[in-house]
Amino acid sequence: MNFAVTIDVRGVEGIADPEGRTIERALGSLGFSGASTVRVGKVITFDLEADDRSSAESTVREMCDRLLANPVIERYEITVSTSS
Amino acid sequence: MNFAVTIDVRGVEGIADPEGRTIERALGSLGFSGASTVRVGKVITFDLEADDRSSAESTVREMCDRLLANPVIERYEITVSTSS
Amino acid sequence: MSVRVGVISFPGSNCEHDVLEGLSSLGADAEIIWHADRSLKGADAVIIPGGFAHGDYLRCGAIARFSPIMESVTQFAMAGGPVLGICNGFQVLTEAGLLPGALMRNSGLRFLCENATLEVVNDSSILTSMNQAGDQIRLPINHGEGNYTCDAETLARIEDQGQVVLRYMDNPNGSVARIAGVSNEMGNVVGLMPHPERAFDLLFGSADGRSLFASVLGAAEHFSVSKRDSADSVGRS
Amino acid sequence: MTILDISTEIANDARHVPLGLLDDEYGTILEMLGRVPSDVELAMYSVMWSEHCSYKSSRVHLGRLPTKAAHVLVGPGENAGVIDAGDNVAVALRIESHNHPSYIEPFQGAATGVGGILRDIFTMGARPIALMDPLFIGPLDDPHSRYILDGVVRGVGGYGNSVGVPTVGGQITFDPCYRGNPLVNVFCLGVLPVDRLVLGQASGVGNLCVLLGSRTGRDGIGGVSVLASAGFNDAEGETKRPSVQVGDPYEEKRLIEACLELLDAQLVVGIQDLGGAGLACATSETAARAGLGMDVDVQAVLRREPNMSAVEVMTSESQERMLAIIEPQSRDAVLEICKRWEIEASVIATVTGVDEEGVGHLRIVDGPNGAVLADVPAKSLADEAPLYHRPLAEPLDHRARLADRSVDGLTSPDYGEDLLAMVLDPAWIYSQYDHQLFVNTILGPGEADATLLRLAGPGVFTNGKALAMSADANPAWCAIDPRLGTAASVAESALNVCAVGATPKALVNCLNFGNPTHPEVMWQLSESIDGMAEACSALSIPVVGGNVSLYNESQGNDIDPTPTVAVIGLMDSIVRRPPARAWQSGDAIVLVGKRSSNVAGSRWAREVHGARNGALDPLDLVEHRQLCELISDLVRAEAADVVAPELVSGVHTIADGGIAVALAECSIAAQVGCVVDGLTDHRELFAESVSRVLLATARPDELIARCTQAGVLATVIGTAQGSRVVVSELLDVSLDALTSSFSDHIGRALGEVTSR
Ligand SMILES: Nc1ncnc2c1ncn2[C@@H]1O[C@H](COP(=O)(O)OP(=O)(O)O)[C@@H](O)[C@H]1O
Ligand SMILES: [Mg+2]
Repeated sequence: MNFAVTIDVRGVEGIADPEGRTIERALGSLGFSGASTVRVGKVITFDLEADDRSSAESTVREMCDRLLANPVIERYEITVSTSS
Repeated sequence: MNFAVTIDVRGVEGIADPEGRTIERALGSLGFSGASTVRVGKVITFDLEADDRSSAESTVREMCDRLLANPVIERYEITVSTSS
Repeated sequence: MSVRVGVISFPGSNCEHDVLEGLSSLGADAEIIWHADRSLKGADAVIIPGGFAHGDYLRCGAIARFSPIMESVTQFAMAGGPVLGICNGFQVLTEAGLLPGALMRNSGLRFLCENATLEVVNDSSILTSMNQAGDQIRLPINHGEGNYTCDAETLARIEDQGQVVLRYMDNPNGSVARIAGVSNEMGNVVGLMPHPERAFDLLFGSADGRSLFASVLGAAEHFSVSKRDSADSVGRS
Repeated sequence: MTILDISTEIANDARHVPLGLLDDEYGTILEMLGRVPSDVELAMYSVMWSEHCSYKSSRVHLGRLPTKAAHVLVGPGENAGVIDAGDNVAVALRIESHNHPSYIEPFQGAATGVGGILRDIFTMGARPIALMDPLFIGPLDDPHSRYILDGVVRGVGGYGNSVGVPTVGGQITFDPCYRGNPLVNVFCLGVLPVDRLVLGQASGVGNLCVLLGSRTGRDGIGGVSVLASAGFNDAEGETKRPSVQVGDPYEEKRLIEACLELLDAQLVVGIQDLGGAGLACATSETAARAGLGMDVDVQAVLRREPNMSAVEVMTSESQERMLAIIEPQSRDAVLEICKRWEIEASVIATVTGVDEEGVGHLRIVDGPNGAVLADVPAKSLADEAPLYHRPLAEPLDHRARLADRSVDGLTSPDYGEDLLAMVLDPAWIYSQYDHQLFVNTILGPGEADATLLRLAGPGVFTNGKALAMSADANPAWCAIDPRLGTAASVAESALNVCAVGATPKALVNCLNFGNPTHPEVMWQLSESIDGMAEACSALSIPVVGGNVSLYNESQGNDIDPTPTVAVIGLMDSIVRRPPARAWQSGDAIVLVGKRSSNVAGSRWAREVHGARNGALDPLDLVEHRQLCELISDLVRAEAADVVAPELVSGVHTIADGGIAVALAECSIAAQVGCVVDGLTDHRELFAESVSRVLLATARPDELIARCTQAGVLATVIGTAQGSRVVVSELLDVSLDALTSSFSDHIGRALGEVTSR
């Protein structure tokens, strides 16, 4: 079966996010008020061939742990859906 | 009202994504088979104070058009939800 | 009379002193202009130097293009004033819509600081008027996001109209059509990824940048004369 | 005063032990204060008395290093050493390690290492103009070591490039001993007009202390000691866990500009960077240096996160922060400059006087009229950490290993193959670093034995002076003989600086060693310092600063002793690029210096044969100095005089890899091969005895006469020519094969999988 995988990778809670802060300042000086706690993360998408959803999910989790996310400073969230 | 905003920024179709290609290769050599069309994007999240959802959405759209995405190389998708 | 050149500095810029030194060595009267100012102080040419304006956060040049000074730079460009963007300055100019295309991450995904050999494609731009088309020159490159890109239609158009100014001989960053520098339609705005100011003296490896800056100064002189003439004619009428 | 039962208090070890304080150390604190310390006090002692901040194991040895010379303006003890370069220009320099953070998170560890060393330089009033990054990593065939190298190089570049300070050199060593404990050392050099020099002193009672830069978060709390989860109850554990420090080069760039502007406007009395131990360190050190006290209001510290405790605020290691001491009337002007650079700033402390016993107190208060959370003598934190005379012991097998001459009998079936495996182009590393900013780089990384810069920076000019720098360490030599190995590393570094025509002026060191509770490690450290002292004295190079990194071990194995040294030198006038690592076809290749056939400690013995025994060649420092002066004179003449015909057309010092690698590197750089027939055997090809240089010349007779006149041995050993590197009877490889092995060495390995 073919699955569509989306992985959201974000900084762990409490870690500094200088890029987010800079964007927040820039939005402010462009006259957009009201935006706070801007944070920037990464999103990785791909198609995955797997036997079933649970094996797809466990494969993706392993990919994240070994390569796609850095547990020391990042956490990730996985979405696996059957491709249309 | 306070809204939680998520903006997914991805490369426009047809533009090379060398990072995605590199990840695809690395997954392959780590022994993960079956992943294809890997693409890497950016996700920007923040809290937004706005009168209502539709004004929140239009503000965010304007932020994207003016600053957060570059239409020459990127397209974006917005999710606005009421904060819990 | 020496021409005046404004060198724009954003928070995070870092090549402004190098550009200033190069210009001064050619006898220009050059001055650094802070991004939060609005006046170009009578400059006859504007250079946006390299560096990491606003930390290169979000996208290179994306935040800088909203600085107050950029309104004046845009007006100056519209009026035909010579504007040169080097490296980060090139990125700012594309983000500001003064030049076509965009600069993406190097195809090798690594920052690259090395010498590049370039071919002069168009020798009538404000940057290359003292060179001949086909000349090969050596300039340092120093960037992580110098991979020039644009859609097929734009590429055909800029090739057609002679807006490609410089090409890499070998393509270190994966740029479309090996493009290292482009100009706008009018030819008075030019952006390039390599650093001419780092090639001013053989002591540092190459002196090929001198003629490029000299060409910009020539354009500035020309612009300053035409400015004065039109001011005069306005005054007389 | 309450009666304090010290032994009962110590026995109740729930407080000091999790903070990494020993029972005796806690006892000293109790005695000193005559009472039980508060949480904030105890936390501050634990970080300030850590090995990292107090040098408690190494300080008794460091005093043996020579530190004085007429041109030394500031020696060890301040944030950076400073020397007078003439023309009213001074040079500030320092080197530091960021080893453990780089193992935990290579990118951020290396990035924040760069950020930290930059602050040490601009806190002296100097504009940083150059970085170097000596790296020591596990072997490239190990996926985790590849991951670390990749992350560290991206981290150094990511920070250095963006902050706008070029990384102009470094060094790379691969060895299995660094597999579980890589070393990331970072050197920085800055230039300043002599009268901008400032010190980290909080002088002037009533003066204000302004904290500038990033907000304070829970970054790297207790990073310098071992603050465990104690003090955090379980419910809070998740959110309060100290996090990895994240560097923000953009903040640092604005901080540099703002601080230099404050100094130029003479608005600052003293200034100090925040590094290890954060505010606890910056406040106590500046107060102690001035012999005064300080009242710090923790509430006034701007925070990134809510609900931070006073302990967290005082010990946080959030990056990109500086503490400026100013006169009260300068306050508005200071804040105005900060605003222009978009730097957040707040007044957090006031300088106070001394008590009736002449003691300045560091007091931490919770709000303007709030509770006093700490009140201790500032000097007790900054200067009165315990000093340890830790036991030393020469390893039992050391003498036997020196006496083992089995390396003399080693041979290989194909010396050409050995050479192909040994050549390695660090361009993969330095091409990811801006190494040209400020247009100062005359000889950059990979071009010569040392980096040669024009001595200038934005707003700082000299009369055509140039500055040379070289960072060197040879752990293989030091593993065999820490004393001689260290002396030889200093000698190599000095010779490198001379090989671009400069005269050595100062040295800074970064002493990376294993666990100091191992007597062998303390012996290595002590021997190494003696070797450094001998070489520096003999070569008249003052040590102006240093850093000690201990506990570099993994799974109980200490790293090889790795004393990194960086020597800088000056050249008075430069007109053209001096000859470097190259030659022209037809040139004679001259070996200058004593000949050697000793492969003990060589890369060849170690990498090809796994042999780690034998004794190094003795080092005659008087002869070495003669050689240094001769080479410097010869090269300087080439750089100074545009019209004179070239006598020397190529220079390369002989170090790791021996003559073999030196010949290969010159051939590759020139793309002209060589034919060498003046060597006795393969041992002479790979020996690494340090006092030797290869010169290329079109006029060998004249050159040899010059050497002989100077009392230095010189022999023609071959000719530059053709497209192969040929050493009679020993090897014959094509230049193409050599070039591709050289260029692809790291890149090919890094193309493979890296893995955490
Ligand atoms: N980690 C590094 N970062 C930057 N430059 C480096 C690094 N490692 C080596 N280099 C540069 O590469 C060149 C060769 O290094 P090395 O082989 O140690 O030289 P040598 O053996 O001649 O002392 C030097 O110019 C050095 O500065
Ligand atoms: Mg070396």
